[in-house]
Amino acid sequence: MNTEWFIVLSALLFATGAIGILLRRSPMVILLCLELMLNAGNLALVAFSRMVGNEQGQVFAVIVMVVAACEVVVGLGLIVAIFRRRLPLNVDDLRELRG
Amino acid sequence: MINVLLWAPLAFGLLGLFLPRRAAGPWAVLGSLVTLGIAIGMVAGFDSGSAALQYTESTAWISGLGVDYSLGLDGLNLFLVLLTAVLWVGGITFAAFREYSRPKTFYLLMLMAETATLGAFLAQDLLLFVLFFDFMLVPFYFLFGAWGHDRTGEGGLTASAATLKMIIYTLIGSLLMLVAAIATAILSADGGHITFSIQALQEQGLGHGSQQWIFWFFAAAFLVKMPAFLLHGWMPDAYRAAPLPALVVFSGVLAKVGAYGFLRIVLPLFPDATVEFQEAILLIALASILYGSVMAFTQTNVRLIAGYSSVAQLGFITAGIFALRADGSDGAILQMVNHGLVVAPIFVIVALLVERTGSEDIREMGGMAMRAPVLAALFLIVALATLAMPGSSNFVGEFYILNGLFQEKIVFAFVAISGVAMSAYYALRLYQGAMHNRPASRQGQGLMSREIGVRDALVLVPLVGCIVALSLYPQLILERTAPTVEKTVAKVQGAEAPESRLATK
Amino acid sequence: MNFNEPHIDYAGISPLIALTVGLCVVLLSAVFKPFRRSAPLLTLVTLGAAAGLLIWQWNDPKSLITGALRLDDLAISISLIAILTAAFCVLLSLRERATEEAGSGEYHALLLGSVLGMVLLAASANLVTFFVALETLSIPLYILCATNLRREGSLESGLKYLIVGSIGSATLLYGMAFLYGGTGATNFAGIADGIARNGLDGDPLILIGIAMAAVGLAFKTSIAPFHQWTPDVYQGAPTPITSFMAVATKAAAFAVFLRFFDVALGSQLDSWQPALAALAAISIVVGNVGAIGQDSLKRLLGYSGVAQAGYMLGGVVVASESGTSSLVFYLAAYAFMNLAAFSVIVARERETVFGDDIRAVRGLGAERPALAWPLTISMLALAGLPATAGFIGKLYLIEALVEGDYTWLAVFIAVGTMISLAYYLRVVAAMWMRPERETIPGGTPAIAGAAPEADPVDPEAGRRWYLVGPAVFAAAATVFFGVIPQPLVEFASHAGAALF
Amino acid sequence: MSVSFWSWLVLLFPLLGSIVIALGYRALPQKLAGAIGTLAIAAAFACGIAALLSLLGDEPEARHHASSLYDYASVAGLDIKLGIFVDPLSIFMVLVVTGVSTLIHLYSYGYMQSDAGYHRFFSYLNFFVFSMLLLVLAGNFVLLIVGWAFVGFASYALISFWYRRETATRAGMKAFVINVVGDIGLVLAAFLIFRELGSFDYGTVFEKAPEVFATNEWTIVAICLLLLVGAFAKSAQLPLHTWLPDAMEGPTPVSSLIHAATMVTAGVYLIARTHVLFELAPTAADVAAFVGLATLLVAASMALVMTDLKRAIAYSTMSQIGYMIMGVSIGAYSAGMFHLMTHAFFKALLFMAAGSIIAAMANEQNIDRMGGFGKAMRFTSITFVCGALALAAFPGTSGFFSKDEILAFAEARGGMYLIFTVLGYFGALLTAVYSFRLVFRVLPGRPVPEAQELIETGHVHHAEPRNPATGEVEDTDVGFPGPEHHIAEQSAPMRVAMGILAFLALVGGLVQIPGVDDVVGKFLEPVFEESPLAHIHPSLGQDYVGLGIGGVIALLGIGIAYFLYVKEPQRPRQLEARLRPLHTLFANKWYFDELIGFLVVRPALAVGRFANRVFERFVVDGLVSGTEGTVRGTSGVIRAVQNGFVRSYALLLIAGFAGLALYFLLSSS
Repeated sequence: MNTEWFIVLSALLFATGAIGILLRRSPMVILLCLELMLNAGNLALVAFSRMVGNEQGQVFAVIVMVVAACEVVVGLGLIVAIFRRRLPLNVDDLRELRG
Repeated sequence: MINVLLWAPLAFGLLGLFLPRRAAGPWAVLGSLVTLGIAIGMVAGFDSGSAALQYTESTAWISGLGVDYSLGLDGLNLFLVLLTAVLWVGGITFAAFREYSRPKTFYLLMLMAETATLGAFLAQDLLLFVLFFDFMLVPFYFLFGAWGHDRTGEGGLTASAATLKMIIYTLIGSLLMLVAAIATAILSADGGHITFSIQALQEQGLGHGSQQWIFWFFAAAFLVKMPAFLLHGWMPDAYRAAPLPALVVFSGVLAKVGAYGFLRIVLPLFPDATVEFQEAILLIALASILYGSVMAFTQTNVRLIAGYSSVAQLGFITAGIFALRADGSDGAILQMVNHGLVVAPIFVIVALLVERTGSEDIREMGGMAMRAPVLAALFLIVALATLAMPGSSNFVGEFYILNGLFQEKIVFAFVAISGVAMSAYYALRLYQGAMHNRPASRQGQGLMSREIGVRDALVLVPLVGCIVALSLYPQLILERTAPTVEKTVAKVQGAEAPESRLATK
Repeated sequence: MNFNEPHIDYAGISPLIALTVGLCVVLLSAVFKPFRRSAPLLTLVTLGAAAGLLIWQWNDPKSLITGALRLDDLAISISLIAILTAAFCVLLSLRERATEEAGSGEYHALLLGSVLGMVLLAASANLVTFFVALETLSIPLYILCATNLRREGSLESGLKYLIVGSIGSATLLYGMAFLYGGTGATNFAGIADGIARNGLDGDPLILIGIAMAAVGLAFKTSIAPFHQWTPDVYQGAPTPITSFMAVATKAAAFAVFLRFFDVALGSQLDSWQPALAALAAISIVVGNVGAIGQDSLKRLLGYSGVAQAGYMLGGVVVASESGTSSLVFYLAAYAFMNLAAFSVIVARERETVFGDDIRAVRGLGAERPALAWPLTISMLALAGLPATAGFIGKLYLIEALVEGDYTWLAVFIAVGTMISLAYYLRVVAAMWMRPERETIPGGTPAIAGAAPEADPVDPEAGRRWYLVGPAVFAAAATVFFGVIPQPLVEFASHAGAALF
Repeated sequence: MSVSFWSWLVLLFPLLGSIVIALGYRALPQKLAGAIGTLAIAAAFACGIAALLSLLGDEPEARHHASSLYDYASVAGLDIKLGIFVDPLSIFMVLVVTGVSTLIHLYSYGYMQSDAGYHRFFSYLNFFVFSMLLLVLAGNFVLLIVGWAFVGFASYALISFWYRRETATRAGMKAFVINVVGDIGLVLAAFLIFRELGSFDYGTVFEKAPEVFATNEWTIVAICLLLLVGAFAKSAQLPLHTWLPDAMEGPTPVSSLIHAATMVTAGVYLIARTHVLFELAPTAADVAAFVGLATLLVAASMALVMTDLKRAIAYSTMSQIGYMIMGVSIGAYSAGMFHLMTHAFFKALLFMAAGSIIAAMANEQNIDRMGGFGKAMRFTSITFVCGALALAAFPGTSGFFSKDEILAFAEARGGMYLIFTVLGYFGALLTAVYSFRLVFRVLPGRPVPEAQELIETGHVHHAEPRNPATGEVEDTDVGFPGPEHHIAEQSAPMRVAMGILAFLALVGGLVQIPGVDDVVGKFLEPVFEESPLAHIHPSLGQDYVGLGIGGVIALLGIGIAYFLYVKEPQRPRQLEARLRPLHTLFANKWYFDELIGFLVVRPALAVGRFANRVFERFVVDGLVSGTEGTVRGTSGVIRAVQNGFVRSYALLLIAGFAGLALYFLLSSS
C-alpha cells in the first residue's frame, strides 16, 4: 500500500489537532488535541521509516510517545492545580497576563 | 604620557568616591587641574613643524575584531584637547563653589565625561573613536537628567524627558556611524586582515560606491552632534534642562567633536564622497548659519540665545571645513577653539545673571552694569568675541573660514557672511539686554544686582584671559595646525567628483 | 544471540551523568528530613561538577553515542552559559516563595532536569536527541513556571507555556518527520548528505520540514511572530525562573539553531537565509516597539528578549564562523546583562509592595545604590552603550553581518537599538531622575503582580548577599567584558571554530 | 629713532592710557584719570610730531616705511602680520587725530567733571584714539579692518555711554550694526583683493594692482565698490548715514571727536589710501563722487530744518564729508585731506560751543527754546561764531580755502566734473544759510530764562534732567547728566581747548593759499606722485575766480540767514507753510529710517517670528513627534495583538508557520 495515504492521514490528524486547539476552550480538550498533533508526527515517522527503509523513524516514534506522555502528565497536573484554586477551567478566562 | 592624560580624570573621579562628601568638589578641581597640567605639557612639547602623529600609543585591544587601542596627537586635535582640559577646569571649579546633591556621583560623572571626550579626540582607531563618541553621552545623560531643571512650568519638558530626547537624537547618528565604521573597515580590507586604524584605512582606500552611503552615515552622526539645521530639535530642550556646569563643557566641547570628526575621518577616508557632496553639506551649513542667527535674535531665554548662536557658529565651522581648502580648515579648527572659549564663559555669565535676577528671560534683566562694572566688562569682551569682532581671535577664525569659502564657492561666502551681521545684532542684544537700559519690569531691580564675586571671578577671568591672549596671537594655534591640515586637505584635493572623472575619461 | 553494544565515551557523557546523578540526589534529599535545607547547596555542587567536567572536555570535539551527540566547544560554551544561569537561579531562589510552595527538593531537581535538557540540546546532532533534549528542557520549565501555586498569574503562565510550547514541539516534530522522510536520515550529517544528493528544489517534504523546524526553534528562541508566549510567561513565572528561561533556554535553542541550519542545511544557504533574516528584522521591530511603555519590568525584559533574539538570529543568518562566534559572545554578554537586571527585580519584589512594577525601582539610586548601579549598567548594556559587554556584542554581530553581506540587517539592529533606548532609559530615569518616590501606605495597592496573594514584604531583601551578590557580580562582569573583551572573544571564537 | 619706532609709540600711549584708566577705575582719583587720559594723547601727538620730523628727514620718494612686530595669523598662504605702514598720508592723519583729540580730551576734562562715569569715559575715549590711529597706521587690509571695527565699537560704546537711556542704547546698536555692514564690505573687498593679488599687504597690493588689473575691469570695480560700502557706512554717506544723527545721543565731546572730527572721516582716508585701486576703476570713483555730492546736498537740506542743535550740526558734518568724499574721489586728494583737517578744527569747535550752550540750557537741545546767549556766554558765543564762519567758508577762514580747493579742482578737471563745481557751490550756499541759522537762532535776541538766570546769578540753570529725545526723566545713577553742568565760561580747560581750536578754525587755511603756499599739498605729494590725477592743477586764475565766487556765496548765504532769522523771524514759518511737502520731507530726514526699516528690519523680524512660531514647532519638532507617534502607534497595535488569549497565540503561531512554509515552497520552485 502506498505511503502517500499515510502521510495524508497524518496531515489530516495534525490539522484536526491544530483546529481543535484553535476552537475548543477546555484545557482538557486542548491537551487531547496536542496528543493528536504529536501522534500525527508519529504516524508520519513510522510511515516514512517504511518508505526510506530504515528503522530510525520507528525508534523515534517510540521515544516520542514517552515524551508525549510526560507532557500530558504535566498538563493534567497543571489543570488539577488550577481546579484546586477554584479557577474556571476555561483557557479564555486565563488572561490576567496580556498587553 | 598620553595614557595618563586620557585616564587621569576618570581615575580622580573614582578615587573621589572614597572621600568625604565635602572633599568631593576640591578633589575634582584638583583632578581637572592635573589633567590641564598634563595637556599643557604636551602642547609645550609638541613639534609644531611636523604633520605626523605625536605621543602615539598603540596596542591591540580586541585582536579578534581588529580593534586597536591607539591614541595620538597632531595638529587636528592638539588644541581641542587643550580646550577640553581648560573648559573642564572651568566647569568643575564653577560647580565646586556651589552645592550639588550627591556630589560624589556628580563629580565622578563630570570627570568621566572628560575622559570620554578626550578619548574621542585622541583616538586614532576608527572604532575606538566611535566608542568614545557614543560613551560621551552616558555621563551627560545622567548629569542633565538627574541634576537638570524641569521646565514643565514654562511649557517645556521635564529634565529626564529632555535628556532622553537628546540622547535618542544623538545616538541615531552614532549607531548608524557604528555600522558605517565597521563597513568601512571590512570593505576596505576586502577579504584581507581587518583593521580599524585610521592611518591604515587611509592607505587602503575605499570604493567610490560604498563611500557614498558611508559618508552620509558619518555625516548624520556629526551633524546631529553639532547640531546642524533640522537636526537641532534636541538642543533647545536639552540646553534648558542642563545644569550649568555640565552645559558649560557640553556646549563648549561636545559640539566640536562632530566638526572634528569631519576633519579626522570623513575627509581623509571618503575623499571622493566628500568632493561629491561638498555642496550638499555647504547648504546645510549655510542653513544652520542663517537659521541659528535668526532664531538667536528672536529668543528671549538667555540659554537659548547662546544655544542657537552655537548652531550658527558650528555652521561656520562646517562651512570652513567643506571649503576643502587649507585656509578654510585652519580657520575651522581655530574657530572650534575660539567658540569653545566664548560659549563657556557665556554660560557661566548666564548662570550669574540668573542668580542675580532669578529669571532666564532677557526681558527681566537690565541695568546690571551699574552695580557690576567688572562683570559687565567681562561680559562685553565675551560678547564682542562672540560676534567675531575684528581683532578677536574669532574674527581671524571666521576670516580664514570665509576666505576659504570665498575662494572656493564665492556665492556661499556671500550668503554666509550675512550671518556675521546678524551675530553682531544678537550678541549685542544679549549684552545690552542684561547690562544696559532699565529692567522693563521690576523697575530699578538692576540696581540690586551684585558685583561678580571672587570665586566666580576665579572661573571667569582666566577664561576671558584665554580669549584675550588668543586674540593677540592666534598664530599660536594656526602654525601648529597648518601642517596637518595641509596633509588632510591634500587628500581631498587629490580626489575627484564622479562627473569630473567622467569628463577626464 | 549477541550484539555489539555501541562504544560509549564515558568521559564525553560524564557531564550528563553528573547532572543526572545530582538530579536524583537532590530529589531524594527532599525525602530525608536532615537534608531538607541542603537542596540548593547540592544543586550548586552538581552544577559545579558538571561545569568542571565540561571544561575538562574543552577543546577536544568528539561525537558521542554513535553520533547522536556532538560535544564540541560550541556545545560546551553554551552548556556553561546555561549552567551559570542555573547557578544564579539557585541563589535568587533562596527564600523564594515558589521554592517553599513546590518544595525545595523538587524545585531544584526540576531545575537540574531542565539544565540537563539544555546540555543535551546544545550537543544534539540528531533529530531524535534534538527533540528529546528540547522536551527535557521544556517540560520541567512548564512546571517551574507554575510553582508559585498561590498566584493565578503563575499558573496561567504555566498552562499557556505548556499549550503553546507543545504546539511548538508538535510542529517541530512533524517537521522532523518530513525531513526524515525527505532525506531518510535523522542525524544532521545524514540530512546534509541527503539534501546535497538531491537538492531542495521541488522537494516539498524537506521544504515543509525546514519551515516547521524553523517554527519550532523560532518559538523556543522567541522570535517574532512566534514570540507571543514570551511576555506573558516571563511576567507570570516566578522571577528566578524567568531569569533562567530568558537566558538559558535562548542559549540552548540558539545552539541547535546553529547546528541545524548552518550544518544540516549548510549547503542551501540562499534558500533559507532571506527567510531567517526577515524573521530577525520582524522580531527586532516587534520586540523593541512592544516593550515601549510597559510598566512590568519582567514584561519589558520579555519584549526586549524578543528584540535581542532578533539581533542574535543575525548570527545564524550569516552562517559563518564569525557569525557563530558573535552569537555565542552575545549570548554570554546577554546572560550577564539579564541576570543583573533580574537579580535586582527579585530583590525589589520582595522588598516593596509594587512587585515587578517599574514603581518598585523609583528613587533606587538614592535608596539602594548597590542595586541601582547593577540595574543601570544592565540597562545601558542591553541598550548597547559603550564600555559594556553589550556594545562589544553588537559590534561583533554587526561585523559578522557586514562580512556576510547583510548590512541592511545591521542597520536594522542600529535602528532597533535606537528605539530600545526609549524603554531601557525609562527604567534608568526612574531610578535616578525622579524625586524620592512618594510613600505608598503599606498594604495592598491594586496593581497586577502584587494581587492579594502577594508575597509578604521583606524590607531587608535589598541587603541580602544572595541577591546583591549576583547582581553586583553580573554587572561587574558586564563592565569587565565591555572594557577587556579579549578573553570572552577567545571563548566565543573557539565555539565558532567548532562548526566551521 | 626711526619713523616706525615713533609710530609704534603713537599707538602705544593711548592704548596704555585706556588700560590704566580702566584697571584703576576704583583706585585712581577722578582728576588723575582725566589727566592720564589727556596726557596719553598729548604724548601720542608729541610722538607724531617726532615721526613727522624723522619722516621729513628722508628723501621725498623714500618717505614710506613698513614695519611689523610678529606674524599675527599667516598660514596657508595668507600673509597677515601685525604691521604698520607709515607715509606722509598716515602721518598727516595721525597728527590731525592726535592733535584734535588732545584738545577734546582737555575739553572733556572740564565738561565731564560731574559725570559718575568719568573713568569709563576717558578709558573709552583713549581706546577710541588708539583704534583710530591703528586704522590710519595699519600696514595691511586685515589690520585696517581691525582698526575700522575698533573705532566702530568705540563709537558704539560712547554713543550708549549713558546706558540707562533707551534711546542711547538703541542708537548705539544702530550705529554698530550699520558699521558692521561696512566692515563686511571691507572684508569681502579684502577677499577679492587676495584672490586677485594673493596678498593683503598694502605694499604688495598697490605694487601689483596696476599690472594685474586692466582699467575698469569688473573685478577691480567690484573691489572698489565693496571698499566704498565700508567707507560710506563709516562716513555716514547715503544711504548708510542714518546712524549719525542718532549718534548725537552720546556726550557732546564724543560727538565732536568721533562723529565730527575724526572717525567719520575714515572713509575719506580709505579712498585716499587706496587711490591706486580707485584710479584703476574710474567708474567706482565716479559713483563715490556722485554719492558724496548727493549726500552733501541732502544732508544740507536736512540741516536747514533741524531744530535739535546737535543733530543740525551732525547733518552739516555729513554734508561736509560729502565734500571730502567727492574731493578724494575725483582725484583732489590733497584738497580732500586739507578739507578734512580744517573741518576737524571748526566742526569740533562748533560741537564744543554747542556743548557749552546745551549745558547752560540744562541739556535742552531744541534751538526753538534758545536765544540771547550772546550776552550770557560771551566766550562761547565768540567761538561758536568763529566755527560758524569757518563752516560757512567766510573769506579768509580755513573752510574758505579748503572747500574752494576741491571745487576748483573739479572745475579744472572739467567735463562732467563741472557738475560737482556747480552743485558744490549750491551746497556751499545752503551751508552758509544753515550754519548762520543756528548762530542767529541761538545767540542774539531776548535771553531765554536759562540765559537770564546765567546773566543774573552767574549760575548755570538747573533742572530735573530729562531725555531730550523722549522727555522721560533721566536716571542720574550712571552720571547723566550729573549734578551740575559745566560751561566754558566757568571751566579753564574747556576755554583753552576751544580757544586754540577757534584760532585754528580761523587761520588754519592760511597754509594752503593758492599761489602763496601749499604746505599740505607738498607734504602729501610723495603719496600721490605716481597718480596722473594728482598732477592736474587748477590754474591760478581758476583758483582765484573760484575763491571769489566762494566768498560771494558765503556772504550771500549769511545774508539770507540774517534776513530770515533776524530781520523777519516770521518768514521761516511762512516759507514752511508755503513749501509744506518739501519741509516735511526734510524734517523727516527724507524718510531714510522708514525705508531701511521697511526693507531690512521688518522682513528680518518677520522671518524670525516665522522661524520661531511655525518652523521650529511644526517642522523641527514635527520630525521628532512624528516618528515618536508612529512608534507609539505600532506599539499599541502589538500590545493589542498580545491579547492574552492563548488560542489566538496559537493561531498566530500557525499562521506564521503557514507563511514560512509558503515562502519556502514558492522560493525554491
